Amino acid sequence: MNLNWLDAFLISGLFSVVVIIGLALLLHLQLGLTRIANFGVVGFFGIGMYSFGVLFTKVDWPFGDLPAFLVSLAFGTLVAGLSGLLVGWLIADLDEDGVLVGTLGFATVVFILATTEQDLTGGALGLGGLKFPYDVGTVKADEFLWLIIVIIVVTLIFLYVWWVHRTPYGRLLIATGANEPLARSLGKATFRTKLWLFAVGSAGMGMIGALFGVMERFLAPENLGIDVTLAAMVALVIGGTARAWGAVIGGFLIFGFFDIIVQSYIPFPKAWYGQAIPNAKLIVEGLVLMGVLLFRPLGILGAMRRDKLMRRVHG
Amino acid sequence: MDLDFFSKSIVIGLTEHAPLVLAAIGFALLYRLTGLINVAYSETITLGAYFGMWFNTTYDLNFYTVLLPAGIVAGLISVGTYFAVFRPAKKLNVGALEMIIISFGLSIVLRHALQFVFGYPVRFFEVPPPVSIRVLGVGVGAFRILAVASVAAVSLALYYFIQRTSFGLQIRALASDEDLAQASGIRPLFVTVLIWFIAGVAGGMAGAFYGVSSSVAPLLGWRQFLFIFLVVVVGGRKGLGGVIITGALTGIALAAMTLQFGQVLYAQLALIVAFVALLKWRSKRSIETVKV
Amino acid sequence: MVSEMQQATVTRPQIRVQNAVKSFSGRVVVDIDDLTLGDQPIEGLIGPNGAGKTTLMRMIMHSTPLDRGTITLFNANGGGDVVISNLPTHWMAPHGLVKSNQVIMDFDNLTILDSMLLAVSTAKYEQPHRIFDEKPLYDDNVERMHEYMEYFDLGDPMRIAGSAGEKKLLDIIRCLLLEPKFLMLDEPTAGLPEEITEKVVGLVRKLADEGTSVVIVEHDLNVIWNLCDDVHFMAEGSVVLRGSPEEIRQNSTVVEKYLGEGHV
Amino acid sequence: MSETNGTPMLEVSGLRSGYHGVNVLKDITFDVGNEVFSVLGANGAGKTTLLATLARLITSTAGSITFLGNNVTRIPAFETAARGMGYVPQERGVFPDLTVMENLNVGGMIGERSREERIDEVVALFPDLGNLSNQIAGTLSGGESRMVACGRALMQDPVLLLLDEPTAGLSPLYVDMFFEKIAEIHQDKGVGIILAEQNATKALEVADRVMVLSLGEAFAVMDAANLTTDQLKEGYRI
Repeated sequence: MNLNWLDAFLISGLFSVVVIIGLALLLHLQLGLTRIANFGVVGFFGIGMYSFGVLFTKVDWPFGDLPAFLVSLAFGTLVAGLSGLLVGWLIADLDEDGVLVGTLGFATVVFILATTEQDLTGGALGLGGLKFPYDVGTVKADEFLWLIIVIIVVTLIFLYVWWVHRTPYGRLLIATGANEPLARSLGKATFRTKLWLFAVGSAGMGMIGALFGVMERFLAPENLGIDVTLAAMVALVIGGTARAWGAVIGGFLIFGFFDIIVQSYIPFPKAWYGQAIPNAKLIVEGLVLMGVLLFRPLGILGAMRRDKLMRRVHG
Repeated sequence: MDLDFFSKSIVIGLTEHAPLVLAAIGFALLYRLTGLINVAYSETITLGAYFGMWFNTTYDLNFYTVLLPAGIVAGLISVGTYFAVFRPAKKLNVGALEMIIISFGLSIVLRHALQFVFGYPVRFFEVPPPVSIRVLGVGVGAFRILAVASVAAVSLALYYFIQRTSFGLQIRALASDEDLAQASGIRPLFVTVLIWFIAGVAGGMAGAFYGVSSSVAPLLGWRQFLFIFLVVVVGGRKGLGGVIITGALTGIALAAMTLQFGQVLYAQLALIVAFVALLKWRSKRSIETVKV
Repeated sequence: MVSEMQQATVTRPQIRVQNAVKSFSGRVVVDIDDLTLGDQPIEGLIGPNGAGKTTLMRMIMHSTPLDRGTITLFNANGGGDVVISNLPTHWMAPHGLVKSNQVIMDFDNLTILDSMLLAVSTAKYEQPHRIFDEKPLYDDNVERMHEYMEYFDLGDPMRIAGSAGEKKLLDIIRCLLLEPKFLMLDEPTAGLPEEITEKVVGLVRKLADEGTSVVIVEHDLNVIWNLCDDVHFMAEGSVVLRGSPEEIRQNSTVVEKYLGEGHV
Repeated sequence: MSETNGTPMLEVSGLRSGYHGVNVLKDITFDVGNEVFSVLGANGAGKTTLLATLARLITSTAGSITFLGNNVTRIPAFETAARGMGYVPQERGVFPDLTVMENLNVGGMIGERSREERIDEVVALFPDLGNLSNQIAGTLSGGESRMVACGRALMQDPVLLLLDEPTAGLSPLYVDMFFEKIAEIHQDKGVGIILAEQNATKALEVADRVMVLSLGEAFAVMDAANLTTDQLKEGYRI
């Protein structure tokens, strides 16, 4: 039945939109609030994905899938968090060029390791054997349940990010991004703040990477291209860097359009889906990124409006 | 480690990575003058490779005949991106951080637009099969030697242009202190356009060299970008001379580590780690006046 | 030895600068043998352009690192003595040492209320996992913040400071909210309307009466003459004279440094 | 108002200017002929802002600047430089990465006379520069770099030279030398000079007319000879 086929695409389309929104939300804390341009999103995403995948598939677990999965997930998250701590330490007192070099360099290092460490990662051939930690019958049902789980996780991330705007911590992040020397003179340990920001954000990105890996079932270095970073950045920038909803709106707008509507509902010739459409998608992403930053730098949602927020919280 | 290892590293390093020096010079000009980290510079390199390949295969021209035209086209496109994107961005008071992201977006657009124009398969230059000669006991293609010589010549010409001519003086004055340069009568627009053009020409030629020594693909420039950037950030403090020396040393180090580890990726890995560590160490030492 | 003696007689927080040197690209900007700030409640720091006043204050805050030398804060928060020239900038405020800014500085996007809450908040509230701390922070400090808002007639605090004067004032308020024991003001009245200047001056006097040591750098010398108990005169990187405002004003060296010889 | 040769070189009226949203200059009006015109005032009075605004490096918020009969209030800095305005800023008067000779050559990019001729003149004025020609300007001492900055501006063959505290922080020997040179530049080359100074005594020795700035306002504009010490003290708020 045709409807069945359509649903499978809808699941995978929605899944990728949700994953991108999750990454964009975490990037919002770094780029939107603290104004650190993390170009290594895919590195943290990837290191979480591979750490999880290797532990999950290479270890002969004495207990069932679910505990094994949870332990591996925790491991992937932890490794990503620790690398976030390391990268954060490297770049926290560097300027924009240093941040670009450091984060981009980290993403490249992760890509290189995924390719060279064949014993662990399967190298360029890839790493198979990942599976859902449950079985509810059909593959489609499994995938659908996984989508729901990931939606729940990303919703929790959203709630955290949304709530951070209403905490002293969020205020400190904004202050650090707006004027770091001034924040420091008010007694704020901005270096340590950035360090922990990177640790927490990267752990989250790593966890999303692990969840993504399960849906993919097969990990390959191609998953670690710069287009992941680009996607998170575009979703965030188009929706609005200054507000928590920005990542959600941007993600649905641009990736909802490409990954769901174009993939499933517009009858382009079959041949186009191979290269022309992915290519066009990237061009549009790049153009959107430039256009928004030039003409509406704060994205669709616009400025932060702390005045309204404060009135709601303390008014 | 014997003498053989060193001579091999030097010969391979210089021949394989000579374009790195040229590309780094172009990037350094932009970076030092405008303070701009132009991620889309990687596409200037790719463009040079594609246009060189296109002139070469379409008109059946010798590689050295297409080198300059490929560079000039890349230079013109570089100027075009300045007028289309970076100048408006500066007028709109876009911040330094947003500027990087904009150039990142431009880089993606150009890269994939190239795919549309030139098609998806990997392309190649049509050059005669290499004749091997021995240098310091290491066999190298004669063409590569010629390529190194021409990269050296172009680099020196650029160096001379920047350091010794009146245009070069204007460029350096503007880079040194923009306000004072304007108060001394230097026209910033003219000089800026000149810089974007020269940077583009250098990048385009580097791209043609990269392309002819392997293949021409959309990711050609992007794959080199991190290393170019590292060379410029680490070596660029002492002017173009520092960039040239750091570039050459980086090439040799890459070759030596590739020989040692047997894998070019490990060499790259070690290099990235070393350079980032160096930057960190340098920032620790030079915490200067913060305006509070 | 000297420090022990001083400790014994200290009544209010003091800063002692010893052998402190700072040079930029070979040019010595500050070179101070031994300078104690904070003997008197309010001290002024004046001098012609390039005398090194702002650099000295930045050195004390350690936002400009010293080439060499020691700076000690006596009677810091908690009562002890701290060598602050070894500490990073963000440790100054917790020790009770605070400085306002010469140029206008503000946080984009943060409202006046945000700025105040940022100042009163401490590190324990500001951790990634502390997500329910906004209410307690606000409730604990609302009265203190209200006092300032009313005194300066700030109006609605849930808006972003607009004019340059308002931002300047907010900068000073942030400093005061940190409850400084030693307060440095770098040109506090530049860009402020007259009546606000008077209010700031009044508040600074009150603060000084309550035991805070205040050091002021100011271009408008009338402010210095009227407000300070003691004036340090800096020229060419070191303090060359010290005395009451009247003494300094009459002193021929001061007039000479400002106006040149022949106008004495 | 004293005699200036015919129409003034520079007419400034109702000028307001500043940065970071603060109006440093409040409604300044004066004119300058072919003379040495001193702008006096304590720190923070707005001398630097005034000169940078005249050189078109800071955009004024109100008022007009007329240079050699043309309104230059809105034209770019390199254009005023080409029309004959030389500017020596207070601190960063040299290109630190360039050698002394290159610094001079940058100044020599505009104007018609041969560069060699002009360099000879500048070296004749400041003989020390002859020995320093290959030194990097960033490594010079304060006095030396001030000479390079003046030399660079003179290479432009200016008709009006803006000097922002050329002797601040220099030793007395250098100070005396600079004031001699300022008088020489005006008398021998016929260049009009606007001299921002805090050191009133020295400035008044060379100035024809004087303006005292007090917290951004023109406290007095008059012949240098008529200015009294009391007026000065009031302007400086001492």
